[in-house]
Amino acid sequence: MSVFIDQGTRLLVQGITGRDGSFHTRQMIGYGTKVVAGVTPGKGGQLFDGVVPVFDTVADAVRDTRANTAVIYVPAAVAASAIYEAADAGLGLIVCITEGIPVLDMTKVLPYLHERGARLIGPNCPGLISPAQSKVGIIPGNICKPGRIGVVSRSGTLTYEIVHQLSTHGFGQSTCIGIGGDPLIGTHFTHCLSAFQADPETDAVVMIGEIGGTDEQQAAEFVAKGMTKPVIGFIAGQTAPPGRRMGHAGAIISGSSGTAAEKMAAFARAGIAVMKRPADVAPLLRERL
Amino acid sequence: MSVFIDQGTRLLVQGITGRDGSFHTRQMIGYGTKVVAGVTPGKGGQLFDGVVPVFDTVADAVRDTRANTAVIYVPAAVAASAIYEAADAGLGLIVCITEGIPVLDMTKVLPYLHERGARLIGPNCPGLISPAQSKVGIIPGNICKPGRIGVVSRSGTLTYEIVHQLSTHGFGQSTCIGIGGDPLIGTHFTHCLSAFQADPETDAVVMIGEIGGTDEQQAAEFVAKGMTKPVIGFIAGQTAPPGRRMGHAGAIISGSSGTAAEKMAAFARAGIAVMKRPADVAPLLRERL
Amino acid sequence: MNLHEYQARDILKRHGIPVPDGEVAESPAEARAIAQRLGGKVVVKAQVHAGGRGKAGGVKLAANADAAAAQASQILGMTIKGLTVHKVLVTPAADIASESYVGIIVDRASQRPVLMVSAAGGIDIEEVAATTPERIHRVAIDPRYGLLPHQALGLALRLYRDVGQARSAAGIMGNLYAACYAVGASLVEINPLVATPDGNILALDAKLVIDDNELDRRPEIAALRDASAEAPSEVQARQAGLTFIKLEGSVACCVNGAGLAMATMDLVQFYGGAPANFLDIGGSSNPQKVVAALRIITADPHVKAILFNIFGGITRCDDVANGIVQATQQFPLHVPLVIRLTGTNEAEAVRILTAAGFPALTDMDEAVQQAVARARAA
Amino acid sequence: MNLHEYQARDILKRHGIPVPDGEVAESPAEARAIAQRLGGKVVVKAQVHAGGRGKAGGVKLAANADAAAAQASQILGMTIKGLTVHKVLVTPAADIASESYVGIIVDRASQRPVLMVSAAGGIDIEEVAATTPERIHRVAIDPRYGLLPHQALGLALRLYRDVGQARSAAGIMGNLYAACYAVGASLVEINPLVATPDGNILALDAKLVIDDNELDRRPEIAALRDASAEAPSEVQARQAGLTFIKLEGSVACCVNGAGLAMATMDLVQFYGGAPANFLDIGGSSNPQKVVAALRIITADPHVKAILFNIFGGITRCDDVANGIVQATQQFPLHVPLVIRLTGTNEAEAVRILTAAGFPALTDMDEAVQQAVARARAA
Repeated sequence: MSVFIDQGTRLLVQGITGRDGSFHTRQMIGYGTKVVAGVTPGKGGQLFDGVVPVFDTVADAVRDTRANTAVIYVPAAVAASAIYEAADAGLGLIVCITEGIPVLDMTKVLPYLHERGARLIGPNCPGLISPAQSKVGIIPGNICKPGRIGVVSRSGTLTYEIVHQLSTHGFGQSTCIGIGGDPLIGTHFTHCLSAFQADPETDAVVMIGEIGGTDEQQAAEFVAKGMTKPVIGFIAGQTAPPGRRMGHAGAIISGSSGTAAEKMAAFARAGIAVMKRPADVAPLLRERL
Repeated sequence: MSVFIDQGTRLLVQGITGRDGSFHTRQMIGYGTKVVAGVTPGKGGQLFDGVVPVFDTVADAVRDTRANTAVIYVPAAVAASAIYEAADAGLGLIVCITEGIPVLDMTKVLPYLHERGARLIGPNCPGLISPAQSKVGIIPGNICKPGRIGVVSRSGTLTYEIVHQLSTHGFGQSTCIGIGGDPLIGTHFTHCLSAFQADPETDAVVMIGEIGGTDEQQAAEFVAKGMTKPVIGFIAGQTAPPGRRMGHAGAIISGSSGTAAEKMAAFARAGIAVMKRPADVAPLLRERL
Repeated sequence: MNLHEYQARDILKRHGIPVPDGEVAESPAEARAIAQRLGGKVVVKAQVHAGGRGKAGGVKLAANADAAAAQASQILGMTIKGLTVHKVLVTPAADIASESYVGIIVDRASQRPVLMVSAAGGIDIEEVAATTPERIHRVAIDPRYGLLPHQALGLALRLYRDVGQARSAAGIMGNLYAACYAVGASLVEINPLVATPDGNILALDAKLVIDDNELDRRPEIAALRDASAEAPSEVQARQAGLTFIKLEGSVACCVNGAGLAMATMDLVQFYGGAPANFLDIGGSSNPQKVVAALRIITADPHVKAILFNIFGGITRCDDVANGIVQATQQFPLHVPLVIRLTGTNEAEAVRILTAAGFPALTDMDEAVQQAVARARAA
Repeated sequence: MNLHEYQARDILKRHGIPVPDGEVAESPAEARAIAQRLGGKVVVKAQVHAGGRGKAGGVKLAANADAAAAQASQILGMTIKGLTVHKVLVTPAADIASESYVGIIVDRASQRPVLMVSAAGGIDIEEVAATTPERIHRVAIDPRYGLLPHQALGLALRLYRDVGQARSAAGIMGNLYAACYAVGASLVEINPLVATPDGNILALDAKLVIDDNELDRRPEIAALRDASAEAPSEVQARQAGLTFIKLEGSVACCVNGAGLAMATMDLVQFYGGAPANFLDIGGSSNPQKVVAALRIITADPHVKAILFNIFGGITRCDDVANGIVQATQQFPLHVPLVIRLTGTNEAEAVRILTAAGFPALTDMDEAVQQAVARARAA
């Protein structure tokens, strides 16, 4: 099993004919994801690569293909609009890869999703992958291995690094989820931890956080109260100066809050095994399992 | 018994120190309504007529007095804001007497109330009265008599006329509700019919509609499907010309829809006894009870 | 409040919606000058608050500036549905590849603004709704989020196959929605929205109805009111704080409250009469309002009897009685007066009226029957 | 993007918020002219993207125009937290009855904009939050409805007992919220909001931080960027499409991805080194970006070793390798280079690097350890 996506995922790609969208659609199809539809206004009626039907609107696509998940590769200027459209069409899982959506736009997008009971992953995230079942987004399939470790992360390449460590040391993954580096995101650590806790085929979770915000502290509380499975945690940004945005819009230490030190302390208090460096992940997992 | 208000109603008056607010507060207190608080920003700490504590904000008033119902007499320019404030403070019943709230404002006020599970009566309505129990609004208490007839109406003085007919001919009222003459209102005929149907101390309902909209048609459908108690109906505006607003913002026949004739036909089809003139109410009730 | 086409056009233009060039004229000479500036064929359109202007001869094509002046001189001063034309709009005659309809109304059932479009543009949308309802596409707008781009584009793709044209139309819809909230419109229509042969999309005709409740906070919109385009009696009533609508009958009605006023008119008809007007004196009971009401009523030569029907709540019956007495002292009524009063301060009112020689009734049916009989006898 | 105080003031003013008169000067002579026009006492304030200007001597009172020129000549050119002052704002010295704080930030926990006020104005709000959190009052704003008048008035009544002053302050809060969405601010503060002795409320100092993601759609706001107020290396990096932050250490890091970049810096510290920078080359793998990155890094004399850490996903390792080779052909590095690459097109990258004489590693820890050792040996 896995969380959020599996072999039943019927994927619709918003922006399928764009540069990024077409590249990653091919990657996802190659990995075995069931890509059932694409959407690009004005290109309705075409076939992408001769196989995936393209529609003008998400509503049309959902009606004709029973897609249940959307992935968004459209430019930042129209990405919020793409999320609204996916939610309006009734899609239950929406994965937004696009980076650069203004945070004030997200303040309106999030309640819209909430009212419709739709889950958003991202924006500004690498998506998710359930190895050997389905890949939605851009996480390289070749670094993953099927298995029983859940991975959830605010970052992209750092996730790859740690997943690579896991796969190399014999720890396959049930699902790897990149929740995104923006200040306002649809799915938080707690949602993923809760899903992994409920998933009978996940034995332990690796959680990769970074400076900024208090998501990791909330996750720690959640772990302390509600999780029986072992959790291994990492926080990037110990050397980051306060007040500077470290690449991700969400990675900024404001005043005395959001530092790596306080997050690592919260992890430790909650019984989460804290990695000092990415290479610690396999030894710590071995210890806890 | 009664619907929406009764002896447990603890009323808060928004705009208690204004011209209309102070006049009607005295009327309501005189009728026996439990007026527990008033709100006028800047007058917090005063006592209205030496008895009712005045607060700066609704939140303060609710905290200190456990008010459960608000009535609004503030000017049109700040009336929508007063509704928001009452709903935000957790009041479950909000009665807005004020006339002249722009309909586009109401398009945002209504979902706000809906999200909080608050019931709005009005705006632009005379309020409601449960004779001998509580009066919230401006319906003259002296024309009413306690009894077992429910009255619901889109109009003000026409309601008084019909209630007067009822009282004169020995039909007391459980509750009389003026739902208001605007195109967008918080409580519709169907809500009131449903409440009267459920009220063990209401035997029959008098429903007073007028031209414009399709509320009466929906009410007729509701009666046909879900009501076992007799309903007597009246529609004002048989002689109204199309396209002209007959005083109430909601009383306008647009195109071929909203006419008195079609509403009376819908009533008749639903088994509602249709009054030809206000004086028919008592004879028809006698017939049906 | 209705706006003229030329006023609606200006508002749409300010909100970024493309409209054809054009100006308003109040004389044939002005129309000629505008047509000259525009060059080529023009359309001369009556500016009047009435539908069906085209059928009534209020919209004419003119091949040149002289023809425009001639058409203007015919249209200016003509009467359409009882309203005199004082202004014409002169615009270039556009080449049209297709005509659509785009409108936004506040829908009572969904309690939301609804955006409606139809590829059957240029004709009366209520006719389309009645005969081919499947040709109208709608989307209810959640005002908490506004018109979302995908909603607009979804509807625009129903009008235009070309995605560029659809995007233009969707942009126009977005601007139309913004205009709606910016000016406080309860109805706004572009009919027709046209595609030109070279693929541009523009608003050829526009209709805007402002919610009267918005006028207090939008003085710049309230200033657009054109009193010359309304019945003088209604203008007079509005200035006196009354709601008055002139009808064709002989029994004038003066009532407090809109519902009771309508019910009174209906009862006049029920007893075989015909109401001369709708008149609501409102909740306050200032005697001056009563005087103003009687002045407006008595100016109508068709009125054969006057009926007062007052149910005193906030309205005080004695105030109304005082107003009646004052009015009759200021000007003669010439027609019989039937007065029904009940409720607040009823006894005092009866005393005042009796002293002045007016009988007062308390029953509505009786009063209406008497008024109808008096009008018939006149 | 941070705005200067004078830019923030202009934006607030355009949104109807009262601010004192005043102008910006780039020379003592300009400051004198402005002070002359204003008359009386003035304040001369350094315009620089740093807090604590007052403590650093960047805000001075001047009794007259000559004193203003003198103060301006002291402040212009001074360095506050590493940033040179190029502009001063000259405003009248206001009489102050009370000072408050009003701010709006987007709160991550509630996922909403939060309006915060405190009667403890004029001082650093984070200090207030740390020492007397009960003196800060907040309300989360539902952006679907906007800041509701009762929310603003409720908070304003925490600042002012007088309801007239509270209404003014509530109006300012409403305008501040509108400004926030209009310019795309992630933070906006008025500190202090002052009441004058005659009861007026006005914004004496303002801070505005724009969400970088808003700049593409707001060119008029993007144009306010003052490159002279930022570190030149960061300006250069931004122009090359890189995210770069200069730090104080000696091991330069060049990484793809922000999280991995931070983790790399952390690992440098873990092995006893100190990172010289944060540098994210982003997802695309244009060799020119790598060249630009190396040019920026090598301009820092503190750098003793350069560490590449690339995990190829979308980024192609061969592109990065090509960039490194091109850069070394264009300019000498002078410091040792440690390269770690793994993932997409790794083999090709190793071939390219080996051919150019650069060894390539695949393990992150090994690479970081080497880089730290090289920097220490230098």
